Amino acid sequence: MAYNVKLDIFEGPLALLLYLIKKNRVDIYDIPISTITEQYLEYLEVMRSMNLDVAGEFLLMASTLLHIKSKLLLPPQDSEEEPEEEDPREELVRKLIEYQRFKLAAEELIKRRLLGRDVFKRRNTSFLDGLKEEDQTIEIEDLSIMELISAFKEILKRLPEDTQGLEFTVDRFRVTDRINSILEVLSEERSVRFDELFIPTAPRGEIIVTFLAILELARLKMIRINQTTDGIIRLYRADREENRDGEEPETTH
Amino acid sequence: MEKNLKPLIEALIFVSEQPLSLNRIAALIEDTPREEIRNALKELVEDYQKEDRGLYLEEVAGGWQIRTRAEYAPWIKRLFKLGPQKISKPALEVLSIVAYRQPITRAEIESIRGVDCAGVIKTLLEKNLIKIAGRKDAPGRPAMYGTTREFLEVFGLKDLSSLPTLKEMEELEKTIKDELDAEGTTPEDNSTGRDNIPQEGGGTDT
Amino acid sequence: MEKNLKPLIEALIFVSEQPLSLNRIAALIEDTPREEIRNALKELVEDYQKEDRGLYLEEVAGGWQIRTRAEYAPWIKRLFKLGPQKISKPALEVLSIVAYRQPITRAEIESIRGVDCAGVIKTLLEKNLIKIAGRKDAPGRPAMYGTTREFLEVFGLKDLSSLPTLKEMEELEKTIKDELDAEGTTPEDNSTGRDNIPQEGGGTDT
Repeated sequence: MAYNVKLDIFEGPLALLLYLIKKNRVDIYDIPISTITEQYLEYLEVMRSMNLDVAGEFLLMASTLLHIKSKLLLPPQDSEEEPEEEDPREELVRKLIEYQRFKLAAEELIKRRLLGRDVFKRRNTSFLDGLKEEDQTIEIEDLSIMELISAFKEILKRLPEDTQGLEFTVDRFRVTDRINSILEVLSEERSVRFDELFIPTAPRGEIIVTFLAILELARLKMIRINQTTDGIIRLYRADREENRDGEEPETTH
Repeated sequence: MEKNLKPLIEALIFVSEQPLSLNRIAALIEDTPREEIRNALKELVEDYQKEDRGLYLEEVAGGWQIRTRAEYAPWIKRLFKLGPQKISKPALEVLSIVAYRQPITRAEIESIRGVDCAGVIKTLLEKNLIKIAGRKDAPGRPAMYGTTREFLEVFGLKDLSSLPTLKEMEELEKTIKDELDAEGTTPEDNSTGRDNIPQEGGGTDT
Repeated sequence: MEKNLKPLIEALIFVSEQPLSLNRIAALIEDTPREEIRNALKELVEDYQKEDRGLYLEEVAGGWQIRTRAEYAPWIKRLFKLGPQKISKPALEVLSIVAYRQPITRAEIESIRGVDCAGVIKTLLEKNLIKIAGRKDAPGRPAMYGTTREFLEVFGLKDLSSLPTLKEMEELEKTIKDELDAEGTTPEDNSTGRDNIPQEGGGTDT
């Protein structure tokens, strides 16, 4: 049985593009379309190779990018007298800027003193209403799925070129199996490095299964994934509640 | 009576489950000019600002609330043995789109994010951070979403107009651009007309 | 750290649902001698004893708790009576239908409002503004709703007969009867009467 991973943690094609723009340190108002398109397609390929449920939006964006690219390649047509000829990238840039605004707004929001995370109100003992959600603290998941795929791409690159057959079906059983073995590792260790979970000599299929297992664990919120400033990605078991940042008066044991 | 205004207000805010608005306070304390209540509140805020307090008084979600200071969160979490409730990046993004653009339909949110948002919207509804704020007068009468009072409370916002303003956002953008521009390639000024994206959410507060 | 002991303790006692014992506090704040905690508590009690406070710190049931001072009880009672939660427009509508037409089934309410009321009824039940006042002698024995004593209290009504004018009530009663008759036994005489639902019903300004 083919195993299709549906990921609602995906941030969509615009997020991927912004990610690539940032990663390449290019100007959003002057996107080098060829480079970005190429990388974008590489990502899609990686996702598809894992049977990740690549949403139609991703494919649509791919064709938009290719379309813009071809338009840019065309020599400026006879309309030489029109310097204000619209840049084919303009519409895309506009969308990216708009989306980026909200991404920023979201980052600002989460920086506020949040009720239930940073500040607390009095808990009423007797009155109506009952329990409220805010009794829980709110955290943001730091790592973007893009970065995870990016890291995975690196791992794939390191593999020997032998099995380039990207068409590959993964069965649920093997993913579940791998999920269990990762959890087992995490029950002994507090955390584990992302790249250490992949054995370089393992068959490609095995490696993909491992990655799918990680994604699934993240989706089920059974693990936390963090990236340190030096780019190392680590997985933590979610239920062992260690507060994420070191500044806590933390539990002994 | 007048002499006791401040402690009375303190007691009321303390017991209230929800942020207590000036109106509400005024309704409870009869025959007291609003001005006096306002002054008492101001004094109270100052009292709570003293250095050795663990609490502070803040105006959130249209009312006044006593809260613990952020620096004591670690111990409080310990007291409650709180586990973090994660909010995903996509969820946070949708939340901020709703916050700035409300009322907004799912299709509109999706056109901004460029990706399906059904699951995320459901989560936010369950967390009571957004609500259905009406229905659009369009085929199918799609639901329009808005933020809730809980949203304001959780994010410590007085009202929707206290969301970071456009100007602040633009500055942020500039900072980021500057960072990127370390590379070179100066941006031509083709900043498209749509500058004011996160508008200060139209006063839908219900 | 030591300097922050008092505010930390204040924050902890404030958020705790139950009185917080010295042991508990000591367990939460590691590496702090009990003596210091005891001293901080003592200081805190003194702070709260200041004249212009509405709260005080007391040792009750084996722990420390912040409470409102007794002299403010009348206002606090009032605060709770007024019902801190806002009541939604639909809820208010259903409430006034129930008030005027009780006892009334959900189906009857829905036939008046022309819209599903299950959620709203649940809310009103939870808020204790309406109650199940009996069961209709009809298939399925549907619940019939009526208003509660709290309803009267919240809306400042002496009794149900203090609802907006008697004349209106009488008209309404007739309408109710007509409508109920129309629904139950008599087939088709007048399904009208959905025009004069009292609008001024219970002036909640929240």
